[in-house]
Amino acid sequence: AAETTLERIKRDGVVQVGFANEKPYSFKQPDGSLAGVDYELARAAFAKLGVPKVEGVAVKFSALIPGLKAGHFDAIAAGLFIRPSRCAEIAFAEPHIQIADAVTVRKGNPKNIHSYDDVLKNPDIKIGTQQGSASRKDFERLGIPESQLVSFQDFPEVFFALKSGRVDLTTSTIFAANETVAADGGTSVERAAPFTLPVFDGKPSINYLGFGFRPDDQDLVAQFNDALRSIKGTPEYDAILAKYAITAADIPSPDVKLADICKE
Amino acid sequence: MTILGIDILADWFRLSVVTVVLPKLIAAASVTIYVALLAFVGALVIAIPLLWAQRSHLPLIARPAVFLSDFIRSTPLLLQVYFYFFVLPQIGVMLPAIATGVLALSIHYGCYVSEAYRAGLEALPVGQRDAVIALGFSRFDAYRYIIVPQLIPFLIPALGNLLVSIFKETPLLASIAVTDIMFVAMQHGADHFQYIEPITLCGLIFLALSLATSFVIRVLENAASQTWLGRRNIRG
Amino acid sequence: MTILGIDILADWFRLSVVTVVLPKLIAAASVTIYVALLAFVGALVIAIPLLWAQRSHLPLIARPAVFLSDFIRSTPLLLQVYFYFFVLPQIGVMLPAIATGVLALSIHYGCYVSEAYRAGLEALPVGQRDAVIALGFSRFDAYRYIIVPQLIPFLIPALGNLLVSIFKETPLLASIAVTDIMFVAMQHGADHFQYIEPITLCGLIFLALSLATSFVIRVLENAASQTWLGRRNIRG
Amino acid sequence: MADQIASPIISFRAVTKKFGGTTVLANLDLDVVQNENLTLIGPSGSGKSTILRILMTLENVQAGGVTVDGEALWVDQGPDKLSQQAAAAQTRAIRRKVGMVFQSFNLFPHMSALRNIAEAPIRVLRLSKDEAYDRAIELLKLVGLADKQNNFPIQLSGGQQQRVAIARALAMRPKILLFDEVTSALDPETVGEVLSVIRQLAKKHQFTTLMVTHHMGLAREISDRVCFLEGGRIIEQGSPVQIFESPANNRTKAFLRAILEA
Amino acid sequence: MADQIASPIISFRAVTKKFGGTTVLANLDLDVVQNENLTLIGPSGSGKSTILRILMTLENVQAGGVTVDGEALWVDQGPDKLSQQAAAAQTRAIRRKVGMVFQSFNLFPHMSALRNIAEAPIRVLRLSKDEAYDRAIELLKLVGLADKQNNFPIQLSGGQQQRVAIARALAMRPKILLFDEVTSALDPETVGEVLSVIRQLAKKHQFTTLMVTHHMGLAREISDRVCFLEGGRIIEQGSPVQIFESPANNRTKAFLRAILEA
Ligand SMILES: Nc1ncnc2c1ncn2[C@@H]1O[C@H](COP(=O)(O)OP(=O)(O)OP(=O)(O)O)[C@@H](O)[C@H]1O
Ligand SMILES: Nc1ncnc2c1ncn2[C@@H]1O[C@H](COP(=O)(O)OP(=O)(O)OP(=O)(O)O)[C@@H](O)[C@H]1O
Ligand SMILES: [Mg+2]
Ligand SMILES: [Mg+2]
Repeated sequence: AAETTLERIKRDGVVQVGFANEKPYSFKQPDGSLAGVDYELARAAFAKLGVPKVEGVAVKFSALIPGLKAGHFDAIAAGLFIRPSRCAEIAFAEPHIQIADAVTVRKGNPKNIHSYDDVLKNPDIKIGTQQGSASRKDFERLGIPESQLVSFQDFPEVFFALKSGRVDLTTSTIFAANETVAADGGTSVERAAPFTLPVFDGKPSINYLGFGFRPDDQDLVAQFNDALRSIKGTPEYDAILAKYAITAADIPSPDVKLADICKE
Repeated sequence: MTILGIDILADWFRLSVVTVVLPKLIAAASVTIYVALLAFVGALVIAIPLLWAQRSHLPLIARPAVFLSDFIRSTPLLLQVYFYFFVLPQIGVMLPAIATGVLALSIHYGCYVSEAYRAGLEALPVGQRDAVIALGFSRFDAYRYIIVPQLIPFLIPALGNLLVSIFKETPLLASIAVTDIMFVAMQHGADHFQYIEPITLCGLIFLALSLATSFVIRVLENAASQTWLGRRNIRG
Repeated sequence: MTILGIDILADWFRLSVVTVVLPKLIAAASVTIYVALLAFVGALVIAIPLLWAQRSHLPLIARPAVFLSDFIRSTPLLLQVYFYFFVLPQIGVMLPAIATGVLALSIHYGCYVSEAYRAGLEALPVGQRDAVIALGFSRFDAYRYIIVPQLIPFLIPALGNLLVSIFKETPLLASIAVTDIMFVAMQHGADHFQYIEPITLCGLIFLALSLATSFVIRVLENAASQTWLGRRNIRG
Repeated sequence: MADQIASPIISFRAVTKKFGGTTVLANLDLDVVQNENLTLIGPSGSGKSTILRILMTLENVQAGGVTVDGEALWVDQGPDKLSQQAAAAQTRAIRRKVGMVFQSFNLFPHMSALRNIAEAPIRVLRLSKDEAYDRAIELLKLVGLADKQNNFPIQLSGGQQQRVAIARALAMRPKILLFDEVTSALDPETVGEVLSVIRQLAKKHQFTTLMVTHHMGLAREISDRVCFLEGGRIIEQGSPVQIFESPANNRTKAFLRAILEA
Repeated sequence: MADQIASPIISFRAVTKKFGGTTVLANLDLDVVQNENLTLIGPSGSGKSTILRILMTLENVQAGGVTVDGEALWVDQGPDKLSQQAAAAQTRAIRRKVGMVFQSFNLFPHMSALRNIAEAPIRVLRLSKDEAYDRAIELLKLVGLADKQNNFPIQLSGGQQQRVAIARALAMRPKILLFDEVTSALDPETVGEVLSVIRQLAKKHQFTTLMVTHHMGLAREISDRVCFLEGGRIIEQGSPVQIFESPANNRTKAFLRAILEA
C-alpha cells in the first residue's frame, strides 16, 4: 500500500500546515517566521509525534479546506471552526479552544446595533462576511436575508469594508476583534457593546476551534489527539496560551466531544 | 474507475453538482454581461474627451491626460477597483459595488479605447485629410461624413478585443462582492466544497460569451464591409 | 484640516505608515518581479511549439492547438489559476503556489506571444521570403540569418506590452496566496488597519515597474535599431 | 491661351517655406495669369508639391506674400517677421476658388463615385442633393465614367479613380486647378486614360492650371509656360519649346536628359 | 548574341499554371537558348512574372514540363495528370543556376550592402568569409557602389538598392538571370543608374537573361528577342525591330501605342 501521510511526515520529519495569516491563530511575523496559538500548539503536538519541523503554507481563508483536500498541505492550523458541514469534508482533531463571537462596528456605533434583531429591523445594515466562513450558516438560521450580507474573499477586505463604511458590522472571534480594535487605536472601529449574541437550541453560540486533516488520515488524527492531550498542562503549553492571552476559560472541558459538535 | 476513464471523469465532474450549479451560474452571468456591456459603453464614451485632452496643444491639458492614461494602463485593475471601492467612500462618494465596478472598468478600458481611436486616426491615410481640407469641409462635417465612417470598420476588431478583455476581467469584481459568475462559483465552492464543477462551468460560459462576442464582431465587420470594403470582390 | 488640503492629505497618507509599509512592499515586489519574469520567459518558450502546431498543415495538430489558444485567451486568467491550483493535484501534479502561478501565466500569455510571433511573420514583406528562396537558403538558415533577426525589432514593443500585462496580472495570484506585493499590502491593512497607504504605494510601485519596463524596451529597441533600422537618419 | 497683359490670378512674392530647419522654398517669386497653363518640373524634393499645397491651404509659409485672385492668402509682414495668414473666412473663400487633384487620388473609400463627387457640393456649397447629383452625373460623363457612378473606389481601376478625382475637384467649380503628378501612381497602360481627360479639359475649358508632371509630352502639349525648379528656386522658365529644345541652364539640361533617357 | 543552333537552356513545354480557378499560363511553349537575351512584354496580369517565378522555383505548375539547362524542373505526366516537380536535390541544383532581381529589390534590411551580397555565398555555396567578401567587393565595384559597402539598404537610394540586388544575384554565379520590372519601383531620375548597369552587364558578360520591362528603349537595345504575352499566351514574338516597328498583331499594336504615348 502507498505510504500514509503519517508515515511520510515521520520519515521526513517535516509537516506542512495551511494557515490564513490571521492573528492570533497562525500568522507571519515581520521577520517572516510563523507565530500564533494554533501554529505553536501544532508544533508542540507534532514534536511529540516525532515530527520536529512544521512549515506553513499561506492560503486564502476560503482555500483552506480545498487546499488540504488538494494536498497542498497536510493539516490546517488556522483557527478553523468545527462545523457540521466541514466535518463532512475533513477530519477534525478534538477541539482545542472555545470562543464566543464578537461584533465589531464603526466607532460610535452609528447604526445603533446591539443585536441581530436590530439588523433584521433595519435592511440598510450590511454585514461583512468572508466567503466560506462559518457564520453564514448562523445568519441563515437567524433569517437575515442575502441582501444584507456582503461576502469578501479574504479577511483583510472585510475589515477594510467596515472601515470605509461599505459594511456596518462584522463578526469575528473575540480575539480577532480585540486585535483589530487595538491595531486601529480606537480611531475608526470598536466592539459593539452591549451586544446580545444569538442562542441556538437553547445554547449560546460558542465556536470550537479544531485542527483539520484529510479524512483518510485517521491514524494521524488519533495520534495527534493523543499528543495534544498529553501536552495539556505542561509549562510549555501554558506559556503558549499565556502568550496569546488565552485563559483556562477558553479551553473546552474534556466532555465537549468532536462528535457532538459535528452533529447538525 | 474504469479503463476508459469515463468514470474518473464522472467522479470529478458530477452531474448532480452541475444541475445545481449551472442555473445559479447562468443567472449570475447576466450580472457579468450587464456590467461588461455598461463598462464597454462607458469606455467608448470616456475615451473621446480623453483622446481630445491627450492630443491638445496645451501642455497643461495634454500632459496630465497622458500621464493619467499611462498610470491607469500600467497599474493593475484590481488595485484600481480596491481604490474606488474602499477609498472613494472616505471622501464621501459611496457608489454601490456594481457601479464602482462599472466605473473602474470604464475608466481603465477607456484609456485603451482612446489608444484604439488614436491608432485609427493615425492609420487614416494623410491623403484623406488633404482631400477634406482641399474640398473645404468644416471640421465637424469632416469627422461626421468622412473620418468617422472610415474609422468604424477599422475600430471594430480592436474594440471587439477590448470587449472580450472586459468580459474576462469582470470576475475581478468578485473581490468587491459583485455577485457575478465567478463570485457565485466561488461562493458555491466555499459553501459546498465543490470547486471543480463550478470552475469548469464558468470556463465554458466564458468561452460561450467570447464566441458570441466574436460572432457579433464578425457580423458587424461584414455589415461594415458590405457597404464598401467588401465590394472588392465585385471588382470587374 | 486646512484649506490648502495639505493636511487632509497628510491625514490620509501618513508618512509614518509609509516608512513601515514601503520596505515590506519592496520586499514583496521581488516576488512579483520574479514570478512575472519567469512567466514571461515561459511564455516566450511555450509560444514556439504552439505557433508551430497552429500553423501545421495537419488538421489533427492544428485544430486542437488553435482551439486551445482560443479557449485560453477567452477565459479569465483567474479561472485558469484556480483550475491549475485545485484540479492539477487531483491528477497527482502537486505544484507549489508560486509554480502554479508561473505555469498559469506562462500558458495564458504564451498564447498571446504566439499571436505576436505570427503577426511578426505575417508583417515580414513577402519579398523577403522570395529572396531567401531565390538565393537557395535552407529553411533553418533562412530563419536563423534572415527572418528572426528581422522579427526581433518588430517583436520588442509587442512583447514589452505583454510583459507589462503580466506584471499587472500577477496580483491575481494573491488569490492562491502567492505573497506578492498586493497580498502583502492587504495583509498589512488587516494587521494595522491602515489600508490607503499600502494600496497607494502599490500603485506607485507598479507605475515604477512599468516605467522601468518601458525604459528597458526603449533601450532594446534602440539597440536593435542601432544596427540597421535607426541608421535611417544617416541617410544622405 | 495665356493673356500676358492680365493681372496675375496667383502671385507668390518672396515666399520662404521651411520644414523645421530645411528651407523648401527660398524667396520664391511666381506669377500665374488668368487661364494660363503652367507646368512645374524639377527633381524630387525641389518644392513643386509644396507650391501647390500652399495654394490649397494645406501648408503655411514663413515669409513673403501669397495672393490668389486678388485676395491675400498670406501677407508679408516685412523682413524678419513671420507672414500672416488671412482670416479664416477669407481663407475659406480662397480655398473655394482652388481645386486640387492628388497623385494618390485620395477618393473617399466609403462612398460611391457619384457621392465622392457630390458630397462636397452638398456639405460645403450647400447645394440641394438633386442639384449636386445632377452636377456629379454630368461630370462623370465628362470624364467618361457615366456607367460607373455606383462603383466604390475599390471597384475602379487606378485610371478610373483618378478621373473621378478630377471630376470631384471640378464639381466645386474652381477657377484654378492644381494637378500634382496625377499619373505617377498609375501603371503605364492606364496613364493614357487620365492624360486624355486632362487634354480635353485643357482644350475645352478655360481654367488656370498649375501642374506638376514627369510627362514631358503632356507638358509640351498643353502648357503655356514651364518652370524648372531646383532647391526651392525657379532656375529656368519659358515656353515648352524653349525649355525642352534649347534649355539654357546646365541643370535643366541634365535633368531633362535623365528623364528622357529613362 | 544568340546562337540559334544551340539546344535551349530554358524550355517550357505546354505549361499550364493556375491560381485557384484562374488560368495564368495556358499551354505555354517557350524556349530560350544559351546566352540569349529575351524580353517579355505584355499587359498587367498577362503572366510575365509568373514565368520568371516558375523558373525561380517560387511557383509550381499544374501541367506541362519545364527544363533548365538540360535538367527537368517539372515533368509532364501526360494529359489529365498533374506535372511532377523534380526531387528536392535537383530543384536545389537548378535553383543555383538561376538568379533573380526583383521589382522591389528585396534586400535584407538588417545587413550592410556587402553582407547582403556575401551572405548567400557563405551560407549556401559554403564559401569562406574571405572569399565571399572579396567576391562581394568586386561586384560592388562592378555596379559602381564600391564606396557604399557598409551602408544599410535604408541608407541607399532606390537605384543603389537595386544595383546591390543585381550584385547579390550575380554573387551566386548563375547561368541565367531573371529581371522582373527592376526599374518600376524607382523614380524616373534614378532609373538611369540601374539601366546602365544592366546595359553594361549585357554587353560585357555572356548571360542568358529573361527580362520583364516597360522600358522599350532598353528592350530594343539589349534584347535578341521580344515576346508579347497576353492572357498567359505568347501572342507575338520576334526581334525588337520587328516587334516595335511593325507588329503584326492588333493587340500588340494597341499595347505599344498605349505604352509609348504615356
Ligand atoms: N511635412 C513635411 N515635413 C518635413 N519635410 C517635408 C514635409 N513635406 C515636404 N518636406 C520636404 O520638403 C521638400 C520639398 O518637398 P516637395 O514635396 O515640395 O518636393 P517635390 O518637388 O514635390 O518632390 P517630388 O517630386 O518627390 O514630389 C522635400 O525635401 C521634402 O522632404
Ligand atoms: N499568389 C497569387 N494568387 C492568386 N493569383 C495570382 C497570384 N500571383 C499572381 N496571380 C494572378 O496571376 C495573373 C498573372 O500574374 P503575373 O504577376 O504573372 O502578371 P504580370 O504579367 O507580371 O503582371 P504585372 O505587369 O502587373 O506585374 C494575374 O491575374 C494575377 O492576379
Ligand atoms: Mg511632389
Ligand atoms: Mg509582374
